Amino acid sequence: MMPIGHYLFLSLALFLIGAIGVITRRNVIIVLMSIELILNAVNINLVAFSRYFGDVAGQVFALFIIAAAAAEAAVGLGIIIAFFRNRETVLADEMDLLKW
Amino acid sequence: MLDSVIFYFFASIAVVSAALMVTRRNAIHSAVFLITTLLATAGIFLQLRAEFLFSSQIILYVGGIMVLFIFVIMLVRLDVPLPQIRSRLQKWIALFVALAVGVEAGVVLLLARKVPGQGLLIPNPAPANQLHPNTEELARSLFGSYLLPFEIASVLLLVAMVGAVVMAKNRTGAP
Amino acid sequence: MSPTLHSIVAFVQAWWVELLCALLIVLVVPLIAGYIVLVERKVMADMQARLGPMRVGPHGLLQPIADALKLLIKEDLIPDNADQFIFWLAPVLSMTAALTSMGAVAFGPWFQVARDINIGLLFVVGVSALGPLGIVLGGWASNNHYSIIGALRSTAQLISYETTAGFALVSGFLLAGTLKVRTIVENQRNDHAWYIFLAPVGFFIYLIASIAETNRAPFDLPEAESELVAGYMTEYSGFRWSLYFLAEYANMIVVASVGTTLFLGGWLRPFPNVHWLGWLDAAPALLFAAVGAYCVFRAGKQPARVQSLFMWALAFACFVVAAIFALASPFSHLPLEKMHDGLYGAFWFLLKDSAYIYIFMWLRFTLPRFRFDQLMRLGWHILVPLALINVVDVSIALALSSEFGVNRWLAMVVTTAATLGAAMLLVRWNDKYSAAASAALLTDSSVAENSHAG
Amino acid sequence: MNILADTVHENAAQKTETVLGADELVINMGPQHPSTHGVLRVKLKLDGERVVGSECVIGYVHRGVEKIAENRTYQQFAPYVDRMDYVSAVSNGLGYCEAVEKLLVVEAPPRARVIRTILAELQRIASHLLWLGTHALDIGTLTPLFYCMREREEILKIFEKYCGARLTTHAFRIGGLQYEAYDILEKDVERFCNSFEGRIQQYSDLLTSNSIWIGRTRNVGLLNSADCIALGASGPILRASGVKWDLRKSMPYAAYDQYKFEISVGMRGDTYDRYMVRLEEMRQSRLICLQAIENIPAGPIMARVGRVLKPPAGEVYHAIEGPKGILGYYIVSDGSIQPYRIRIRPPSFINLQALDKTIRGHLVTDVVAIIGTLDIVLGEVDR
Repeated sequence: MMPIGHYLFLSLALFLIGAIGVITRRNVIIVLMSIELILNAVNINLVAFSRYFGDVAGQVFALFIIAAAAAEAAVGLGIIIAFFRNRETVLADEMDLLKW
Repeated sequence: MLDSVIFYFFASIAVVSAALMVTRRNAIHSAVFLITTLLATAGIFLQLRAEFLFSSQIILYVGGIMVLFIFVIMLVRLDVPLPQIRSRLQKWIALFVALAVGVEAGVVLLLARKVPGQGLLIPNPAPANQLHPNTEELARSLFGSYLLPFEIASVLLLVAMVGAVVMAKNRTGAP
Repeated sequence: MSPTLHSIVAFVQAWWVELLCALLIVLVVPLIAGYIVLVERKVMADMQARLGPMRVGPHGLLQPIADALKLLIKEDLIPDNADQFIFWLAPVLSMTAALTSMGAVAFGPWFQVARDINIGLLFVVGVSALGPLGIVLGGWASNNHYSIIGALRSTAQLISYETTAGFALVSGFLLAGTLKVRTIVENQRNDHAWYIFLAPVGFFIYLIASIAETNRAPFDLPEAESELVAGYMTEYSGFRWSLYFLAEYANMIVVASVGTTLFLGGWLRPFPNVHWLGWLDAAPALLFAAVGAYCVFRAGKQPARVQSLFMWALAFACFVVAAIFALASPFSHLPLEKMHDGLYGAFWFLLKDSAYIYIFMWLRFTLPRFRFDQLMRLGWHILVPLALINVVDVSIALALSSEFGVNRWLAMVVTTAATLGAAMLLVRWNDKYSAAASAALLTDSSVAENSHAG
Repeated sequence: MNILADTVHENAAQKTETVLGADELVINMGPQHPSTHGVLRVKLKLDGERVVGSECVIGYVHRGVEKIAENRTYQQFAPYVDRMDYVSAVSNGLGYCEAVEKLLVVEAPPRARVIRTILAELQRIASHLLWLGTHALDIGTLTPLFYCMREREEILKIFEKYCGARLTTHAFRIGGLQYEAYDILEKDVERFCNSFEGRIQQYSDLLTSNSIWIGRTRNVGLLNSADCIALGASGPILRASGVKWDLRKSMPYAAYDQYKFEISVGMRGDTYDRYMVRLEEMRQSRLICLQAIENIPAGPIMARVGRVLKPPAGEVYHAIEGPKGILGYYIVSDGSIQPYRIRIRPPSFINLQALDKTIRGHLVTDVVAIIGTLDIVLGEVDR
């Protein structure tokens, strides 16, 4: 069986790439996608531990994370559409007004 | 032997397409690469004998959320490449920080290899054929001990649905 | 032998059946999809008082090969400022989704690529969720206004009818109790009833949702010829277009197989446990013999020599298959038990599959096309609630029959009646709502009229 | 009342604003479009999927028939009339010949009038069949097209036997008929009428009670009687909106006053009512043909009209009930052998005016159904 270190390393790599994406990208949709990537990295960890500890709780929790990610993506994109319709831009650093 | 081949195959695809996703100019291209990453992680779930999660990941993530992303990118006409990276300096700082964290964690994992059980006090994992059927096991715990979070998750989804619809609704009044 | 070579050999020895099936699927399915197209054109022609393709080979039997060759030769245009990478990826994505989801489908007790993975049918539904992605990316990448509208519409339709199909399947899974394909069919044998009889509303909703899921009439709005020309497939031509086309027909096979496995008793003979209906086992042999005899009868009448030769060959093939079936049938006491199961199972499964696909074709030629808002209203206002009610009813029936010992059939009949009652309410409420909506539509259009007048 | 601002320029799909901005989007349902019955271009102004306004661009098939008429003799102009509404050539010819006969104050012999009525009614059925086939195809059903074409083929065979041509027949002459009815005309028409009853039942089984068909046509393209009269629409469109007006009853011509038949009238004037009205009209035409072939009077088939027609100076207006609506001929003659002016009232052109009113507020898919239900033929619209 694979030592678990490999899975931890993989999810770490994905997490880091996601973090870079969130920090460096100006386009809000790409930022949202990077957040999805981070959530995915977390899922890998959960499933890896649930497989190695033989307890299925990890997979159940991964399911909840997928549900939460779906909710978050839906609302996030809703905000982006509403924002885009008023301000015609999707760049993160132009979202500097609390009320327009 | 077969397990490690599958794992390295999916892991490499996941990491490479994740990297590509973050660096692409065109939003649709990065969406497509995110889809490849999600499919690769689904493959890893399969390798970890989590079949139900494999199919729910594909149905929910790839079939649902990513289609939503592509819809928004198409509607928002975002595919025109915009100046993507903020300031050059910030990019380098982020890369440096990520590299540092990566090296540090890598060292920890490599050192932990010698300690029995990977230093995480893991009993030896159960071989594949003695595993209980994944779906029944998942269902038993989901509707058994985790019933309350299940209901809360459904309420969360409902709230998100209503929120998204209200937000994105084209207020006919608006000019 | 080096260790890697050794492990490869070990791998092949362990999995050669699956690899063979996978190879068979990838090679044979495009051929079968081509012949489904031919059958569809022939049946359509028959219903429209005409002959259909007759020119290529006797009775047009070589038409699919001719089509395939034409599509290979045809030039493969790429619109100038289209997105090359996505334009290439989209049809490939659609085709892989269709073919991989065929992996978990069991075409007979022995013919299954993913030999009984634990989530069986869910794997099929899951992987076929990639189809809408291929369509939306294809529509967007071809950078043409009509194909974007077509792509948006078809994805909205696929997503909403995927949920409906999911709920309809849930009512089937409740009865079967498992997702594994083999145990589903075994349970239907042990329950002495196909699940279409226990959850008829579930099957009916699944039938409608599967038609919508494969973009076929009366839900074929995305490529409605009359206004969107060809929807998301407008800019595709040549081999790329045939990928999309085969993906549609492969999806049709997948959707039909899921319906057959879950509701029509997979590879079970119509009355598996009834002994005095044993002669049904002879049905396959008799059917092929009859087809062979018909070919012989027609061979004489063929105008061209090569066509009559072809018909003789066809007749010979039918008789050989009939002989194989006869050989493997239980009446001949040869020790061919395994072969019998495999062959007869495959025969009955494919028969039910083709009946299911025939319903697809039949509806395509008779029903007009839905308007997009009617389609979405039917999907969300009627089918999704009905599917939910059906799941609730089936579970009530199951609870009644297992805990309280009520007779299973009685419970099923009562709950089906309740579901149908709910369906009537839904439809009546919807008609009132849509009547109000269309009235509103007209009032605001007259308002628009006044504002423009003068 | 120019609905579209003049600045709308001509490219195919010009987006004034992103779909999200929800501003008007001008789409060209261009001349080459699978469902605009001939060469009609409709510039649709869309708000999202809903039609806000429209503008028809016609003239792609304009041949200047009326100008040509000014230097053709009366007999020479007759074939031009068939090429206008190429789907109902026989009734075009009937209208023209009767108008000139009115100018010459000549009456066609009774036998000619009865045969003219039979052929005109058969032509009405053929035109409605073509309409039903293409209309159903636009809305999505593939099968009725082939059934309708099969019946239409029978009628065209009868025309071919009678006057040698299937489509542009030029069957009639000023003053009567050129050809004597071929001997088994009655038997052919009778055989067609007997089989046709079952065929009409086939169409209505397929469509009338089909819930999707009703969903797609009920309350689509509403045109009440006031609008119809205001726009001058005529024929099945007028009758579907509740106005009981049919020239065959109100101003009988040819031999229509000898036969009993009903005028079918709709209530709401939507696409479904027009479908029912036209279906009923086909049944009534079949009844007229059956009554007519019972006793075709013997006698001459041509009135005493000289070879050279020099009608007295003056003008005449004669209208008949064509399959599409009221087909009128206004002929001014200055006493010479060539008409001074022939003005034709084409029903399709005037019914097309109703397009903008009926389209408004509907979705793009309904536009296709509405163009189909107006039953326009571009040859007649452009002349």
